[in-house]
Amino acid sequence: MSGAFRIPAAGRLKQAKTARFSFDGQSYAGVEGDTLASALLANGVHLVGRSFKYHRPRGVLSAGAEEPNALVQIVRDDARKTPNVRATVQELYDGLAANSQNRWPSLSFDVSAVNDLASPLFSAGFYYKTFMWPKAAWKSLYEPKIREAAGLGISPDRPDPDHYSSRYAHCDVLVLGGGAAGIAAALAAAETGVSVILADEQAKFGGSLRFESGAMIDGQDGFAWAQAAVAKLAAMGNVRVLSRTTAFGYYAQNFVGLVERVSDHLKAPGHDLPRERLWQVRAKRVMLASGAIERHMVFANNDRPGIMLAGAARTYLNQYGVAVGRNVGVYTANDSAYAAAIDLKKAGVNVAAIVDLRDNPTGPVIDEARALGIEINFGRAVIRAGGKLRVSSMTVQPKNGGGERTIPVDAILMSAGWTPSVHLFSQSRGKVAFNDETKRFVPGTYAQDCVSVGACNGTDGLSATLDEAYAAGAKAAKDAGAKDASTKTGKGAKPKVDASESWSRGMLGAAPGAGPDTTVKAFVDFQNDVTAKDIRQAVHEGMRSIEHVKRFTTNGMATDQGKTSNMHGLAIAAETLGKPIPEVGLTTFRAPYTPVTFGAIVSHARGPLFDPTRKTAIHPWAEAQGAVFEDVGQWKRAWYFPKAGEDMHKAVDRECVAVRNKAGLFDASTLGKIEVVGPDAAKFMELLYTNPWEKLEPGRCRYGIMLREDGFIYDDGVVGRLAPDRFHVTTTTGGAPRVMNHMEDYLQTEFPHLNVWLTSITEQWAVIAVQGPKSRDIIAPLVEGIDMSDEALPHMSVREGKICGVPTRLFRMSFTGERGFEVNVPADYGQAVWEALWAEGQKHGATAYGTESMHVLRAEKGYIIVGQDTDGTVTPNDAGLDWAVGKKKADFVGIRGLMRPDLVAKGRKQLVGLKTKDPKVVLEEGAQIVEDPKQPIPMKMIGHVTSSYWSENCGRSIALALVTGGRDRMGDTLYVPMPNGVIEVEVTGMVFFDETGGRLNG
Amino acid sequence: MLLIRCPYCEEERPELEFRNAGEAHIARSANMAGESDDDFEKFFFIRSNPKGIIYERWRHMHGCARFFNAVRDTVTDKFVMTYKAGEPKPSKLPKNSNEVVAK
Amino acid sequence: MAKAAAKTAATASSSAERRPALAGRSTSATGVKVEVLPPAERMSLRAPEASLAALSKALGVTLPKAPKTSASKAGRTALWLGPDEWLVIDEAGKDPLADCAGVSALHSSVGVSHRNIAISVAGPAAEAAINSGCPQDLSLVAFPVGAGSRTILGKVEIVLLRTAEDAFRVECWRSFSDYVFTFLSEGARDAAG
Amino acid sequence: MKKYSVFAIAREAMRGHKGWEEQWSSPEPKKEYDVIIVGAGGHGLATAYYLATEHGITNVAVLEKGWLGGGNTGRNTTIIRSNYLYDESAGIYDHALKLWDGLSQELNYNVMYSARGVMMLAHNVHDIQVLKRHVHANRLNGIDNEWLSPEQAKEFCPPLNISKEARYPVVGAALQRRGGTARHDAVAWGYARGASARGVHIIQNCEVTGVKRAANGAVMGVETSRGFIGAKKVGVVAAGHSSVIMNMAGVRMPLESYPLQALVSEPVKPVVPCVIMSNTVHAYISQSDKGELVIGAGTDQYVSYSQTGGLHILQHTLDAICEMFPIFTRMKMLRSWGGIVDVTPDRSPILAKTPVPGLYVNCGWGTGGFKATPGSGNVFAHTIARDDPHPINAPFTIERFRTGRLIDEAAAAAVAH
Repeated sequence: MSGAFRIPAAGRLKQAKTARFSFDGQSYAGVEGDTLASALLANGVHLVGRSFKYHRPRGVLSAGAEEPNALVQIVRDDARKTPNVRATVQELYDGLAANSQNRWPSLSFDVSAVNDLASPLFSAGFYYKTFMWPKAAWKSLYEPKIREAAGLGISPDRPDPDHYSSRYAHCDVLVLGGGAAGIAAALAAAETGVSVILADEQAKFGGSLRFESGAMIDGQDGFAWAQAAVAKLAAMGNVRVLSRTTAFGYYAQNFVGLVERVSDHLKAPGHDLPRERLWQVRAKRVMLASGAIERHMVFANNDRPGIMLAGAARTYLNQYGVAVGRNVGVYTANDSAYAAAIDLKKAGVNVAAIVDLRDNPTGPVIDEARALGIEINFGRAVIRAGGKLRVSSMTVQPKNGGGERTIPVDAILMSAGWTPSVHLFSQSRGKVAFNDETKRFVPGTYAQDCVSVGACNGTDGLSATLDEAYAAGAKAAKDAGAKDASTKTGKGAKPKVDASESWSRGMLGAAPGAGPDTTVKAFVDFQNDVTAKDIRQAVHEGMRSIEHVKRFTTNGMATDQGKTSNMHGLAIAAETLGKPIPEVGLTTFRAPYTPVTFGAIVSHARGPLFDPTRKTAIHPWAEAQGAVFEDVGQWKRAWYFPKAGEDMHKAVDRECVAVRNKAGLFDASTLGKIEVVGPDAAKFMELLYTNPWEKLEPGRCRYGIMLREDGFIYDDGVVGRLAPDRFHVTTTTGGAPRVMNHMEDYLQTEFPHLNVWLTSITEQWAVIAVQGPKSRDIIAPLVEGIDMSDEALPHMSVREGKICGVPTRLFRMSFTGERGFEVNVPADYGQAVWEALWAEGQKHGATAYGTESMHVLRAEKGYIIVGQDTDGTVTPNDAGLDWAVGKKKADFVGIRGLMRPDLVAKGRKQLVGLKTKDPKVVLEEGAQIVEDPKQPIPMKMIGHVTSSYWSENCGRSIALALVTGGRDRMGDTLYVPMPNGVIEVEVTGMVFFDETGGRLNG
Repeated sequence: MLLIRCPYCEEERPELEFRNAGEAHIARSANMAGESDDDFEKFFFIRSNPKGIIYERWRHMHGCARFFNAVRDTVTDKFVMTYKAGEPKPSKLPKNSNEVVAK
Repeated sequence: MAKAAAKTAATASSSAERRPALAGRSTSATGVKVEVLPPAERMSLRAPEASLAALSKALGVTLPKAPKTSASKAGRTALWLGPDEWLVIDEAGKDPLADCAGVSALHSSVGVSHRNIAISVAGPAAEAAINSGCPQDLSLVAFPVGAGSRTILGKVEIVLLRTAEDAFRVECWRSFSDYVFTFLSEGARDAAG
Repeated sequence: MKKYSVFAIAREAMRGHKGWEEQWSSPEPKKEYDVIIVGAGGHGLATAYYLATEHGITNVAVLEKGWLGGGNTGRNTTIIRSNYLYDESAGIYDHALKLWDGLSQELNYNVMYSARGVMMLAHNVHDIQVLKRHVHANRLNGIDNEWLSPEQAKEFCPPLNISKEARYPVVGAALQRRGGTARHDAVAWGYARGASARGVHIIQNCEVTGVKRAANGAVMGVETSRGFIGAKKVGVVAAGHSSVIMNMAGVRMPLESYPLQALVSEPVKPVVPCVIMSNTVHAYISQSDKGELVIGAGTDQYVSYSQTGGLHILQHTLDAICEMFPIFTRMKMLRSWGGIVDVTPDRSPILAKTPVPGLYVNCGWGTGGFKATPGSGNVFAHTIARDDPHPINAPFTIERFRTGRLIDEAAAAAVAH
């Protein structure tokens, strides 16, 4: 048995298997194909949640994505707890466990429901007017209490073991919504042969055909027709059918984001299945067939569990075979609720009465209801509902006042009319237009290549809908490039409507009994507890824009984003302002249409795919040696190579000493490398770097500085001239991509007349720096075809030849101040050549060193690191590199920027060395420098420490700093105030080791 | 994500392949060193930032790698046209463009 | 001292071992196999229109001039990457760089054999696997056999070449290969589902 | 202006909340005002408020093309902090922070300034260098900012992932405890109420279409969708539209306007106790009093006034959020939106007199203007009232781009080496 309220003869789940589930620990039976909501209702459970502010008991309002009340926490296991799941959307599976939210200690007895009693105090925006005294209490008392009370579900507290996937797709026609309109549109488009994607948020296609028992298409029941038509579409090679797939965002140029719920409905999803799949579809034409959403009636206590939308009750009956009560009342302002009453009555449910606001409506459904013996009350209003945890009665009164009559009921079905779902249309930047006759906003002006069909377009009736959708589908296909739509119709034919239902109209705003003269709680927005009087109050307080009303009352800002409440709120505001609805205007519809998991949006970009981890060819060797790595941009670089028992400082001290006394090997592969080739290569280099290049001889190298046009240092690196028309340029590791882009920009757009081309060769070459007095001895035995003598290969030169039998570009250069080389070899040979050099190095006492030692060694020599010793506000002169600026050059990028008044003014910050008075004290990088340490705060800071290290080679600490007028302060004493005392420093030159530079040839 | 027609690839490609490169038709002076401070400020800092039609540069970074120019409406983000680098600023825009024409 | 080192050493050993990234890695899912391809010779070629005839002749393959196309002959493929840019891939072990060395017509040829690695994605679900992270339209109409293009996969740049209706060659830079392989593996798993 | 208090609420509760007066009036525009402020966002309304309260200038109109507070004020992620590097920036942001503390009482409007702490994460050695430079500079400027170990960071924000296995592990953090958030709408409404009560006219649905200048070049007033309105002083505080208005006066600006997106999750019980920012993985997150995770995304790459942006921008943001907080993949994005931010070349604002007599501009706040609202309005009011900048905003001139005296906070964060 799957619930006492299951009607054996009704619904489409008759043969379905039983599925056990639990709610708040209580076990129930449902059937496969149920939603959690239908299964709960089948078991007579209406109380499923508590509202946000007043903690009022709430039941199921709807049967779809618009649900504001029935939000639950689904718990698959400890790591898979999902908050705020709409029970009306969650499909049942055997073993599903759900808990109610936002209540304590239990759903039926919630302590915070005291808020409801105090609700007169908690009027709209009350928090803006209080909690201000005493001042400190906001942070310590009020806010923590408010935060505790707020929120709905509970965030997961463990990493999510599920995975999510994504897919880009392109199609000619994308149809959003798989009701009658969407299916007809897809059929018409697909028959022309163009590519079609049809998506619907439900597990089953059909939209309102799921509950419209009166629809007959092509001789069969409407729902059956929908299933057959979708099966036919799915079998076509040019069509992709996506169920459980919600289009959540409509972006520029027909780019639509959809989420497919792949496995949340499965008892035990396979490991390979993603939980959800993000579809990002670019369509030539988009067809919006998103239907309409029923509105509730706004009357006192309209939120009591058991009160729901009439269409929802009908869906529960006709799709799921569930009666939402045994003795139901109906409150309506349009025809559609009659159909619900009729279906329920025919299924054996007692319909206590229909209360219709309208005075004397006529029509077949009314006649039929009357014929079935249902009591109908025209011109009357339900002025209040009775009951608390479940509705127990409805009190009826003539709408213009008069005697009250209370009718016992256990459910109320209500319908104020249907609101076209223009969300996606509006997201596409289309402008809606208000139809005064039907009181609906419908698509007006289109901004993209899309078209709306069916109920979302304000089209009423199945016949008209199918006509419109089928024609529009064919046209969309034609517009998207179908050969000739008319000749292809032989394949299929427009679906023929044999029987249909039709309704429109209804009412907006508060119903009689909840008008301006009352103080009843007639809810407009259920989840956020916004009542009609809250909206009126907002207007009285000067909120004249609907956006202000929305923000002040929070109407429409709950997890349902106002799908049922926006139009009512607008109507009440308009009435209070005394303005027509379109003048007050609609609030903006924003993506997403329904909430989308972060996981789906992130999809693959988690863990190893969050961001690429770049490793050099030599990385495996360093890893095997126990190197510690640091992140530099996306690269992992060997930071230091600790031996057993060494901490970072000991390892670095050892590495630094070894390099200066013997030799060291360093993996410099991450440095950016660009090959500049062409007859105008030197001319181009002249323009992009501050230095002169024309006269650099092939085989020689030069340290180059690149500026931005504003004159500030952008990048630097050693450049080797391989041939008159070929340069091998190196850049900083982090700068490689932007330097390449910068160079391409100038080459393509400012200097396109130059015959030169740029190729990134960063990853072509692994680079092994061999530095130290023994460096040549280590390399030489492995090299072929290169004269390694100082005469033939002086400092700052480059040769091509072979090493270990493979090609090399061998640079004689140094970033340590020692005799040094950088061995470039094709990347796949990098590790083998490194190993060969390492083996050779072992004969000479060489060490491997990492980036930290590299930093120390270069700082001992006063070599700068762009991005550390410079920060985007430093000129070559500031950095002491004026010598690298070609004074005779007529042009280079940055030449004019350098001349600006502030860049040539006195008192700029200049890079200098600092020595602490106590040589053992190592300054902190980023520490600030002052002249007078005794001044009060705020102090006048004149610079900061950019680089600072313990130098084992110097036997003391060393530092570089940017200091105002630094070069005029040589020998001065300055101060670095730290939290635990002031450090005295002396301003010095930037070279701390081997000032004459003799060791370059040592 | 925008869809951008690359004039070199001769087709529309997803924005992820492109990088915007700022306002177009701001020529770098042939005599850069001789520019005044005001001219340099105009060249490097001042931008039209139009609400309406913008002439801008893009690079098909992860496609053909070419820089090119585009005309786009900054209110709707719709492209009016794209054209190759070095081609003159169009004196007339195609008919489908917004009437908000740049000064 | 200088003298001692001046002479080229005789100990220069035989060729260093080549260790390509990801060598031998492959993964299969229903309908698609992702596999790292063996090393190949590669060259980035840049040239103006006027030089194309001479370069085509030297390379033995006609450099394509239409966007998003490629030309193949005898194990050598030239992909149009831009209006003056081609990626030449030789899987037959012949170095295109050497073939261009003697061409006097204006051009830039730069060896990038080790810069890239190639991954094959093959099977009926190959297109879907790549579309897990590539935003281009890869339908046969838009991206036919022989089509080649630089594009995006997830957060990195790739060069994509369709070698058959259900087979692609994905090229990426060496240090991105682990990311690309992992991405394609995830894409393949999902495309199979 | 009737005072708000818990007693007022109790009194109103007795009569169905029908006795509240309008928070601000909606008058018809007069022909002329002493000062016109273009733009009724937080900065513009604060300017009007301080003109009235500190300078006795109440014959002021604030013109707004839409609804007040509807621009970036109502669209931002409400992060408040003052731990900027340069003295100039620290000066103005800390001036603002001091005003935030006490603003609710000053305005008699609960703006919910919540000093829950702003924590900026370091993920590598370079980040440490940059953030420590900030910490030290802030300390000597008298601005609180302290260095935390990863463990201390996690203690302050328990859901933070500090695993060393993360792609970019957290290696430290800088925490400004006085930093936090405030309720954005309340800031606009509180200032509007305060200004309106003192006689300022807030005129909504009134779009400025031209700036009228006299023969001598001085400002005479503005053309609007509701006719010409005269004033000898006009302050432009139009955020993303500032350059559009300035162009009307013939002043070309060093500004570009970009889409900036943000999003919130569905509300959940308290889980993120502070504000977390990471420049390296590009993510900003806090949790609102309502329980929504409030997440700031990056800008799109192109100039746009569309107030929309690409899905891929949100993807990159959520990638980063889920990298820092792997527990959040099952959370859901509830709402996303876009604003238009005006960005200067050095990412610092312009808050100054202009070459046009009587015309003042307050713009270029980029992605971080909300935090400056009280301070910005306060010194801009001074600048307009005295026709002379306050010492705090004196460095934020237009001319700095010509001379090169930039206040380059972005450059100071530099780039990886």
